[in-house]
Amino acid sequence: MERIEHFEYFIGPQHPGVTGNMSYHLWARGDEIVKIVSSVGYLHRGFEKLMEYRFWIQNVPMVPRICVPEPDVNEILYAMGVERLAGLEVPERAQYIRVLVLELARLSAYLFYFAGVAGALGLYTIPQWAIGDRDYILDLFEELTGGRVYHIFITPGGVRRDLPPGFKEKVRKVLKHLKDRLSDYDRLYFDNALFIKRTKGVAVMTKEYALEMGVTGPNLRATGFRYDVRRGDPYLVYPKLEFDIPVTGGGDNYSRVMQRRLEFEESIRIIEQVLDMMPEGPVITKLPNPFRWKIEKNDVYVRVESSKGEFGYYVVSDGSEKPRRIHVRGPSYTHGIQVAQEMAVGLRIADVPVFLFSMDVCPPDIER
Amino acid sequence: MNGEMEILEKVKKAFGEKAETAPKWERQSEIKVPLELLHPLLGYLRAQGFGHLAMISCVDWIEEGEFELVYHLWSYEKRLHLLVKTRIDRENPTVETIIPIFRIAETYERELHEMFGIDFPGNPNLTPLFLEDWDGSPPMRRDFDTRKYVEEKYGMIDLTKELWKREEPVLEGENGED
Amino acid sequence: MGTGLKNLLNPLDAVKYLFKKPHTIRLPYEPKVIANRYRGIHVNDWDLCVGCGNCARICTCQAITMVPVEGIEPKPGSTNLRPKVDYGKCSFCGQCVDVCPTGSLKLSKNFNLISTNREDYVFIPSKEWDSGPGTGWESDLEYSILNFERVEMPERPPEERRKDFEPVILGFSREQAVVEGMRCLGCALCMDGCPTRMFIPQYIEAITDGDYEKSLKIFYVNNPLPEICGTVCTHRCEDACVYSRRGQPVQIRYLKGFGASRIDDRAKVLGTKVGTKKGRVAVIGAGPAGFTVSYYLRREGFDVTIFEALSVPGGMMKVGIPRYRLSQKILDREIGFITSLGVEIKYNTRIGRDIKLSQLLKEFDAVFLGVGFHRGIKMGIPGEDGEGVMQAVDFLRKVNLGEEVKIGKRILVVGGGDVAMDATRTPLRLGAEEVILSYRRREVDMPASEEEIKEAKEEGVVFMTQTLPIEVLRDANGKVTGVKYVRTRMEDQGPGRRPKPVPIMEETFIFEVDTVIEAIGQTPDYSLMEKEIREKLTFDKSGKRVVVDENGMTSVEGLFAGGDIVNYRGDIISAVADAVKAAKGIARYLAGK
Amino acid sequence: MGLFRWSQSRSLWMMHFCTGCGAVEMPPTMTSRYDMERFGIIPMATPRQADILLITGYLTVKTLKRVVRSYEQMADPKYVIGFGSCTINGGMYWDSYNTVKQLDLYIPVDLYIAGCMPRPDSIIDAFVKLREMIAKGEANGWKRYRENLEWYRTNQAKVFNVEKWSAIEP
Repeated sequence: MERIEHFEYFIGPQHPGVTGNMSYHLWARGDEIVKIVSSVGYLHRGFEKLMEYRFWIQNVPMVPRICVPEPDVNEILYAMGVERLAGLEVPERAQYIRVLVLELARLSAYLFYFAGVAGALGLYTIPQWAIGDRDYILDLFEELTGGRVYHIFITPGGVRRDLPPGFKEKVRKVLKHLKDRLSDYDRLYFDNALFIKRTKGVAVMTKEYALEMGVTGPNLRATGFRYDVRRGDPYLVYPKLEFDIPVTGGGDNYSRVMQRRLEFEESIRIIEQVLDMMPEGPVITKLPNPFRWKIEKNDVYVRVESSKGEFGYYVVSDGSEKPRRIHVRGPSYTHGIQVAQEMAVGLRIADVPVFLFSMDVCPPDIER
Repeated sequence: MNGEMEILEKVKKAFGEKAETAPKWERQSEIKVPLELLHPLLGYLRAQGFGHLAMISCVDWIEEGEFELVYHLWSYEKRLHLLVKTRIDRENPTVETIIPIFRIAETYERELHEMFGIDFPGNPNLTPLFLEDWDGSPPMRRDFDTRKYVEEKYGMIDLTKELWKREEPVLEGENGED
Repeated sequence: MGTGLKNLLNPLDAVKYLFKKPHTIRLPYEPKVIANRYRGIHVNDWDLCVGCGNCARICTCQAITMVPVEGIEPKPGSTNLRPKVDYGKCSFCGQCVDVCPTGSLKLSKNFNLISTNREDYVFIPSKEWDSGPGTGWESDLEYSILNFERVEMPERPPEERRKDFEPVILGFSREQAVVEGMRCLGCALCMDGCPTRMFIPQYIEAITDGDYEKSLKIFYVNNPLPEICGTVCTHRCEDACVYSRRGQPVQIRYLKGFGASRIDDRAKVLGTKVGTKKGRVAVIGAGPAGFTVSYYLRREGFDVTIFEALSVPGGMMKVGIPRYRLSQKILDREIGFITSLGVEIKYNTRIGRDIKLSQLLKEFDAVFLGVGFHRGIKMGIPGEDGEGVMQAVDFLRKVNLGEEVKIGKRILVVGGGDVAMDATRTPLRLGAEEVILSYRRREVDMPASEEEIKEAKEEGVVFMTQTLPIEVLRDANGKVTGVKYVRTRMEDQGPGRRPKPVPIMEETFIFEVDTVIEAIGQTPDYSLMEKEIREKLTFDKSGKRVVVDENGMTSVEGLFAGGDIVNYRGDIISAVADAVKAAKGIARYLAGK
Repeated sequence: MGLFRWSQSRSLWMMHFCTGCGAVEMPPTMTSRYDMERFGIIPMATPRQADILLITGYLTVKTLKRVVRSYEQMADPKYVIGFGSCTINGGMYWDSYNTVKQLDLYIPVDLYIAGCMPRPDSIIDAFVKLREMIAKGEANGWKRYRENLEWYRTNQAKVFNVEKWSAIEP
């Protein structure tokens, strides 16, 4: 009788166990993973190619589609890249509004993340709560930007509209709701014995490994390395704002989740400051003719801190009306493919989805 | 700015005139090197603390018949971004892999191999990353016309000319009379 | 945090939500309130929309195409095209709204498009989905991608410029021209406004790119007087510009002037080569129409002779327009190039006096009549005849030709057109102390262009609108001492018609002036042609203008006409347009002969 | 028959297959704020027990292959909803070299929702409409697929760059 060495499993693309449309091919001996191969490309739309065919301004609606749960980072990156190349000044009020949008997006992405990890753990109440609360943030976005998911709000030169009347109060109301809810989340989720048992000590990533593999953002901070692009390579008005960079340091699934939970509070703090400090003034500088806007030959790399890590754009102009090349660094690129392949080995099958969710692998930004 | 100039000076000293260095933006500098210096330079920079390879970009300068590879390095200590650029021949693009220096480069090189058709000898995993059943030339090359491809494969027609119709003047010398 | 008993029991806390009201939105029974700015399905106000197609061009998804809509009449500045949206492509970004120059397009709060059929998703949006004012993603000047503000043309200060005949405008600098030219969206609606359909977007593009040679070539396709038009044109194109709907139009005129002024030597760029066609054409009148027809016919190779009554070329451009508006340098440059092609001009030759029209018709293969309106219309009031009262056209002609004109210190100008403005501003430069303008309608009714009214006011002309002179008062020596006038009131003539001024005769007032210049209109002088020819010609209802066919030919065979004696607009660019038409007509006529 | 169809329309299981960006609006629809379970619709992980295949947005060629395979695994009757503009006519990705433009060339679509992306409100409206269609017996995409299997397979084979293609016998 032939001895069965291992079983093969397929997670995704049609499966609730992955964060989006991607798949993993697992080889398991008993309950233990011996090999895992990631397969991406289910969402590859060739954005970088499409952008080369469009005017600078026409790319503004394109970019948010690159990262679905947190589209605003793409808008800000594209805008920052173009502004640098074209030498545009952004009015201060627009910068504050941008921070407001970015941090609201971060909150909504983290709530999505909490729901995802909890769903993978089988704690189904939490997605009901978190996604429901996230919807209040989406309502705010709808009010401000006119879109629920794709805001297309940040554009080179500023933002497309000023705050609607009474918007600050609405934001404060939602923030208060979220703060009140955090204690509920703590009791149901972060302090839940089930959650702690399933995540503590699972899939530990060391600081050295994370640095070597280019892991960034909350996943890197969860290993104990204190670094945040908002402080390290500051952009917008972040230097004027007061916030901490929390560091958990365990490097396991648990610290990755708790890392985000702590940052969630910091984001609320940032938004409160932004609401207080926002000056009056214009929100957009006039751009040249959209159809004939040429940008001198140059190139720049811009990066921001997204909820998933360092998001970067390399924007190259060649003096024509269209970009020469825009290369997107999705934060999940590193930890979704290579890191996942290496780190999932040795895990139990049931822990694989939890691990993937805790890393916040987002396929659309890997594949573009 | 001081730290920035310092590392650029060091690079100049170590690699001589062949390495063109220039500060570009705030906390961002570029170093242009010929291909043969690329690997030593990356190794040197890694030892200098530039441990974070953000990505490897490739720009197709089709008019000049060259690809420009851009290695994006970031140093957490120096808080400096380096754009390490090298030009390679477009016809026969081959670059030795940098996996021994940056392990994470494996996926980046895999993508470049697929999207630009650049060969990376030494990289064990140059299988297709995103595309399946692909029948065109590497799609990110400038000479791959996605609109033409889409028209042939999916029947989606580019309307650009349709959208922008206007009377054009017939200038003397253009209609062959002059 | 550990994993003690507390952690196990903690989640049970959530039970408290069992008794709370759920936050579920009870769709579809209770619809959710949609935010005011929501970007849903397009709404387009067809009355505001001009069909410029910028929405189609900016759409990153190519979801918008422009299609002709029945029941909409195209007119200058507005086509019969309206955007058709394919919701199988639209991504609801709202850039079409932000680029819409008229503000007709917006995105409504409606979003539900559910259908089993793919074809249901393509339609021409109208006001159908509109859910009232202030809803959806609306166009806003402040946040528009477009720049509705123009670059102001630098001018000399009024105190300085009213002293001499140097040009008022200083011309754009290169930077200003680029900024202004870059505003052009290239939608080409302006071309419909231009009588001769100059290729405006193309030359603006060339100018902003710094390719002045190309722009010059584009000008000369259908206008051989670009710099003159670039200085004093009535710029109907700017009225048709999409920006004029909600902001300031692109200053097409001055951009053209800027582009043309960059190249001094026209011949070097355009060449002096002429064609091989044979034929002799006589052109009567060395004005804009005459020179245009001569240029295009000469380029084809015909022999052209211009007969001019005055001793200088230019016609009204020379003797009607004061030098502070159009400098001699520009005139010389443009006309000099046309004559350098080999156009012969016979000066001081008045038709009817020195040579007969019938003779020309016999001697030449074709004759083009472009004599213009050089005779002023009289008011027909007592005391009008005699010294101290003159016609604006005569006055301006004399000043422009350098002849001596006797004017007093206090001048009254009657009229509200461009000629009246010239007649007010010229005496200032000749040393008049006060100039009063009397016009029987309101200022808004004045046919003069806005900037001329503005400039005249800046220079100190006193505007007395809604006044009607009824008598010129003279002292015993026959010297003018004043003008008696009455006020008028405007009587509404129903919608779409110009209100009529009605004099209020009860009360009379007096302007104390010593010179009166009449500028209430001009009329042609047809005494130049013989009675037989005049009888054969077809005139329009007013009896002033000659009727021509699509070739520019009058009812007399071989006699073509253009300019003020043909069109109602009476400006240079219309004369050029007539002449371009006639030049083609003459070439066709001669080919068939 | 009417009662049978009516009961069918009241319990629809939706396959958990997030194909494109539209997937991000599914969790809100599923969870407490919009709660599509009120309509008897719940997500289901395996195609064999699912009734609805929701194509949430663009399909890349690579995904299309999996979608067709999943669709053919579903038991009749089955319904497809094209979710988002990109399923109708390519949407934002009309010139992308890697996405299919018109979904109904490859699998039959019963209902489209336009939007980029459609709101949960639209999704619920679409579900209500689909329920009506099922109750009336109008949602016949699965029959169409069976009748025109060859035509669909030819179209599928064209984008997969093969002569002949069948999801069942790869």
